Amino acid sequence: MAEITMIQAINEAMRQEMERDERVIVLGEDVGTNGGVFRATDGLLEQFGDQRVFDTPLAESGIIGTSIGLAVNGFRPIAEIQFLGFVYQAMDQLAAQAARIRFRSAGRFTCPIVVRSPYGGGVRTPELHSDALEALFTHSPGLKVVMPSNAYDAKGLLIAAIRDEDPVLFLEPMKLYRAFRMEVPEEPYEIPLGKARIVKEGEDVTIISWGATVPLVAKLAADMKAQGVDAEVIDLRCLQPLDIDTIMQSVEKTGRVMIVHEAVKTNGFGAEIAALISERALFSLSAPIVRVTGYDTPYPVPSVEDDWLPNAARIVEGVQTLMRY
Amino acid sequence: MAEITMIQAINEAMRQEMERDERVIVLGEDVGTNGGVFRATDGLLEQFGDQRVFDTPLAESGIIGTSIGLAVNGFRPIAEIQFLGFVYQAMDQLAAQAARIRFRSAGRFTCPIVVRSPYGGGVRTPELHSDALEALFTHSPGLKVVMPSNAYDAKGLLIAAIRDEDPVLFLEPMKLYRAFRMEVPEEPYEIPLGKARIVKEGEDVTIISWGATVPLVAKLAADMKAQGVDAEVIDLRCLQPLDIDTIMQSVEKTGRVMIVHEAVKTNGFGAEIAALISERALFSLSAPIVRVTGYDTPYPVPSVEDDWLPNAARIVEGVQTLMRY
Amino acid sequence: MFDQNELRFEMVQLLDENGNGDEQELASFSDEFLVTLYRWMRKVRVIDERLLKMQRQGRIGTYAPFSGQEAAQIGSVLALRKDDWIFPSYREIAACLAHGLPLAQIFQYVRGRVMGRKMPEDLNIFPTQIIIGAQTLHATGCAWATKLKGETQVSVCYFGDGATSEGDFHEALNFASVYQVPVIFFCQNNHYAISVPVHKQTASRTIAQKALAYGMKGVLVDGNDALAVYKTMKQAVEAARNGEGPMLIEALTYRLGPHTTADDPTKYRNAEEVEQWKRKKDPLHRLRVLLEKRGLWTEEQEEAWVAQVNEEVTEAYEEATANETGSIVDVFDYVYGKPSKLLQEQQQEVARRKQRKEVR
Amino acid sequence: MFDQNELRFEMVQLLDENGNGDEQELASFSDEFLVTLYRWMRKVRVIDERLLKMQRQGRIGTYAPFSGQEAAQIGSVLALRKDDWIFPSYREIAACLAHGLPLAQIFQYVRGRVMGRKMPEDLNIFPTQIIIGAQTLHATGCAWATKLKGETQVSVCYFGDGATSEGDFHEALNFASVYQVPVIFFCQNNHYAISVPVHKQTASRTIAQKALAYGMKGVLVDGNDALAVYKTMKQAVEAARNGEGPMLIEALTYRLGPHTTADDPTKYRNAEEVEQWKRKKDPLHRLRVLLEKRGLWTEEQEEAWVAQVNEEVTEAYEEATANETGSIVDVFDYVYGKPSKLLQEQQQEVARRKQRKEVR
Ligand SMILES: Cc1ncc(C[n+]2csc(CCOP(=O)(O)OP(=O)(O)O)c2C)c(N)n1
Ligand SMILES: Cc1ncc(C[n+]2csc(CCOP(=O)(O)OP(=O)(O)O)c2C)c(N)n1
Ligand SMILES: [Mg+2]
Ligand SMILES: [Mg+2]
Repeated sequence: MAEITMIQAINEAMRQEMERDERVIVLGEDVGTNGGVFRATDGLLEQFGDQRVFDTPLAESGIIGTSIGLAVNGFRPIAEIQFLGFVYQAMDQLAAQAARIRFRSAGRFTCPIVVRSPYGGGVRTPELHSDALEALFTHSPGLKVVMPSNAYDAKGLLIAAIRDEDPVLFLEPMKLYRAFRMEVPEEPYEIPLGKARIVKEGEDVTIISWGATVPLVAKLAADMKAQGVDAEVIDLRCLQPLDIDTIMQSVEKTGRVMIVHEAVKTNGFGAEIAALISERALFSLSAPIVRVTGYDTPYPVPSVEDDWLPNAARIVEGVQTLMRY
Repeated sequence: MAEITMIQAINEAMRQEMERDERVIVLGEDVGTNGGVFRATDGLLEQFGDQRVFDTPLAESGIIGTSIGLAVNGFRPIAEIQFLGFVYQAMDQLAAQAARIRFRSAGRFTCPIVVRSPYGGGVRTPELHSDALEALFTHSPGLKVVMPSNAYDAKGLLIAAIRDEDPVLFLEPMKLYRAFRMEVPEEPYEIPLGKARIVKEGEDVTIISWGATVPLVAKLAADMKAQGVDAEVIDLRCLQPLDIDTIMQSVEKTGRVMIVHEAVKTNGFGAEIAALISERALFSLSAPIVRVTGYDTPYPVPSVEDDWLPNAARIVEGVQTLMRY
Repeated sequence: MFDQNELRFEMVQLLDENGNGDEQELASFSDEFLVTLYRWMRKVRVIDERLLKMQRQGRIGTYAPFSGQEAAQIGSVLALRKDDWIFPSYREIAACLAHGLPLAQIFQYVRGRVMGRKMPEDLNIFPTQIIIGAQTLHATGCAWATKLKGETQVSVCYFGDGATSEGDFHEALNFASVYQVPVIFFCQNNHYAISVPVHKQTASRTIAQKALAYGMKGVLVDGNDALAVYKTMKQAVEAARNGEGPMLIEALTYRLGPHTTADDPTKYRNAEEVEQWKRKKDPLHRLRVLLEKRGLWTEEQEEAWVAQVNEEVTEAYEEATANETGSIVDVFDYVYGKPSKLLQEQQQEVARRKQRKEVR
Repeated sequence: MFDQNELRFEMVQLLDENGNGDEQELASFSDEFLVTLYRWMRKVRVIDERLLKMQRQGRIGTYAPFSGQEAAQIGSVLALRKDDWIFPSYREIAACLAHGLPLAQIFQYVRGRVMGRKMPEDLNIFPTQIIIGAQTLHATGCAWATKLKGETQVSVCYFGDGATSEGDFHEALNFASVYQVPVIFFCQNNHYAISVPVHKQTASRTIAQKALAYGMKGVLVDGNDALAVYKTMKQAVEAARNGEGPMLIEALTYRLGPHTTADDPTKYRNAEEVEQWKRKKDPLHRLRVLLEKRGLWTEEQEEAWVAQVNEEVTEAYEEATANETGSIVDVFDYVYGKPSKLLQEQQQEVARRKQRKEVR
């Protein structure tokens, strides 16, 4: 098995699905000749030609809106929003159109599109290039939301997303694109949407995270083990549909919960998880749920972003707080 | 004191602020000659003329985007988004532009605009006219979010919003526009943004709500009293800034919490409140928090909307569940 | 310098307000076609009037009448092939009917039923769009798909003058022209977007000239002249079908009724203006004059036809309301192909409530 | 029928690639003005090159160079009054400098400092816009305010060829023309939006003709001819100031460097094309030829000026980095006029961490 990066895994998933199914097409800003600003679509134009890979005009609503028409009329578009911060421009087409085509037509039409978009901090981007906006979409019924944290998952989840009959928002933590390599099977495989992954089993505390923050959490959990705290780490992988069973089993076991995400705290997806847990397992909780998240400010400038993002100090402190109960 | 409806109160607030401060202007679709599709801006064009009240082209991003320029250059625009479902079109200008002007410019520029918009169900509107989308904005730092539930509050909150230095989203439950009359002082007054209202004091259970659902909750709480359950009803009035103290005091007292809102459940603002409460008062809770909300589907067609919205049966049942603990 | 004062403005018209026109041009339309065209226009006018009445009686919900725009809608749809796609907004009930939508289905829609927006499987009609301008992009994408598949359907997107101000309109025309896809943007300029007159909507003298921004062709046509609309549309559709790319058509027309049944048009336009359009420029009138001149239509035929359509409406209404199905439980079936566990829980809760008769 | 094949295309040019032009036209520019213009262009070219170098040395963050576009930016800004507003995107550092922004402030920005986007209080420059096209609406609103107040500033909005595809561009031009506000939409068509060439961006032959969609005037100007840019801009600004409404100017130019320092332009354009623009069409070259012809500039002056600017850059960099302030604690001050209780709690938490030296 080859050791590849997450960006390679993403590229491979698209390539293989395009080979398998000629209805799969790719469109977005700079995805063709340039191969994407992160090279996610590198080589696709060469291999599949300009009737399957499209450099679009600079218009996000246009990209998603035309993808809807393409999907309803038989294609399976993979649309790229160059950075997630630009998705605001396409909110209607995503949350009010793509998400509702099946509903609006009472099942006559479906809208199998995948919207890929890099997101997340720590890479010194300009404004609005790092925002984690997943919670806008978990609040938008009709959309699925997938957020991989490593190469293996990225490939299997992206293939599942492409084969899914419903619109999927596929959010890629750009910090992890090339952060590490991993063994990834060469053949195509699917990871079902809605199954979380237990990164590390543990007894004392459950740490729930997804996407960009998972590697940090996993690393800290390993360190904590040495210090006598046995954390269970759950990588949600998919926020919608949500693997509620895996969450609840872990919470019942540990009674202590921390949620870590990059998005701003208020009304982040961490709020929903905390609410679900206290709805379903209030009396299993030994301690108040801790959320370690971005602060309630816009994503700040590069010189201070590392101090804004969930970091080791805050996560460790949060676990210590939980263990004090 | 005159007895007026909520829509009259809103109209009066705008009129009085326009009289007081000539920087206050009104713009939006059909707000001029037509006086607004709900008549919220009735008479303003006649009184203040076409250099203060503008029928704009049909473009929501345009309305909010030009309001930003108007605000930075000295005006205090009140922009109307005709129905909240159309705000998706203006998401970038609201959440990424208006919300961040102060932040981006490190305080050099401020953006004092009020975005008024009717929302909420039960009035048999076409698709996307009833959606309660407040949680998209409570997740957008830099915006304030105000949601009145009656004429008195609407007037005082709208005046405060217009005088505020930051962008305020002012969401008006259209079902309540003319639902009842109330004594409202003729002179202008402000209700500070960020102060909840205790609609009814009670000892047994705390019901937290805002906007469209408050009258129903208040009525049911009164009925329950007769049946021996003494509910405290909190009308948040303002979601951002949030009156966390009033919430926590009530929760500490009752130990039982229900949250009622029209928005879809997942990642609604109810999730944030539930998360905050379980963060801050876990061990004061005698029962799991109950959320009675819209279901996790797009807002449905008129023939079934009443069965989709939070209704009396669900609220009463929720309180019964809470009291069983 | 580009300046609209240097553009040439002309409007396609075959039949003037009094039913006159270039004889040779008119001769190209067969008797049969003219009668079909007129029957459709009269039919949908009757339907519109009935629906308005039913709304006042509380039998249907808020309704957006289209009277005055029959020539634009019927004239354009009759130029299509059965398998062409149309993308309607709320005001295109006439277009939908002419493209094959059963009247009973319309009643499901205007009565706010769960299946009301489900178009029949064999009909290429997109679900009615409420968000102004959003469908322009869907039509473009759909036409793009047709082109990529090497098929020959054309996509026709309906929208109003107000819609041209939305960003989506701009992005759609740009994409359509860059990719040269077979889509026709058919704008019914009925002079108002709710209360806002078109001269407050844009400073461009016509909507049609906006095509120039995209290197697209644009045509202005008398939207109350069904023959002009038909001919222009036919040409545009054939060009698109032949790979010549998209076109923007502006059909100049007028909405005779209110924006919707919730609207009071006296707030923003005066009676004379409406009378002018009703008396002088009615799209049915001029066609009927032509038919009568050709001896193709009489007052008796008119009465019989109106009676027949009225009957149809009554029957369709009865069919639609006889066994109305679709409950709150069903809406959960159409959110995803397979509902999540949490959504299933909600559906089960609702199903229990239905059994307990708490909900319908 | 509206068809772009019937439009007349012309481009304003005063000084050709070799520094020649209509003598009378050229005579209208004073020596002093020409020297100022050239000095600015040379100055910002040096600054751009230094910034690129500093980026490679890791002293500043990702950087979007503007070399090749000096005539468009400097030529247009010099036509403005000091109190006119400008709305820059990330590539308008030259325009900002010429409008009065201190170089030290630029360093704050490119080094990602908390105060980096704070424009000095006396300068009417909007904070740098990252979202493509969004500033077109702010400029329109700002100009609208000017008009309503009866003041005389003009708002100038900078954006690229790619930005013209965004919905906001469309809505902005439409509003501007409907309300006839004093805004100039200044498009630097540098032929690429990152990797996408302008012919894939739009099927319209020019950007300037897009003005016709709004009943606005549009002009195409040689964007590498500073004199043509200056003159065209001067006329547009004066017209706007006199209440004659908005204008769209397309300045045809070329970005000589990468899109940003993160971009590899060899992926999408060939070396010859770049060489053509660098060798033959450089905006500085032709102006220098004119200056030399008039005896206004020598190689010694050039060297002295470059040395002086280099010094300035070094000084500004040192000034900017000497006492860089702004910590994570400060960002909480700029979310609202008065932070909410919950936000204060967060700020206090961060302040404690700062005291503990966990954060900077
Ligand atoms: C995005 C959006 N904004 C506003 C509305 C509210 N609205 C419904 S119809 C309408 C006017 C549309 O005018 P036009 O495009 O001319 O079509 P017409 O109604 O005249 O057929 C408005 C503003 C909407 N439905 N969607
Ligand atoms: C809304 C939005 N979409 C995409 C981007 C990413 N992006 C940054 S610059 C750019 C190209 C802009 O091209 P153009 O408008 O021609 O300006 P230029 O860079 O050539 O000056 C793109 C796609 C963005 N910043 N904002
Ligand atoms: Mg109209
Ligand atoms: Mg460019």
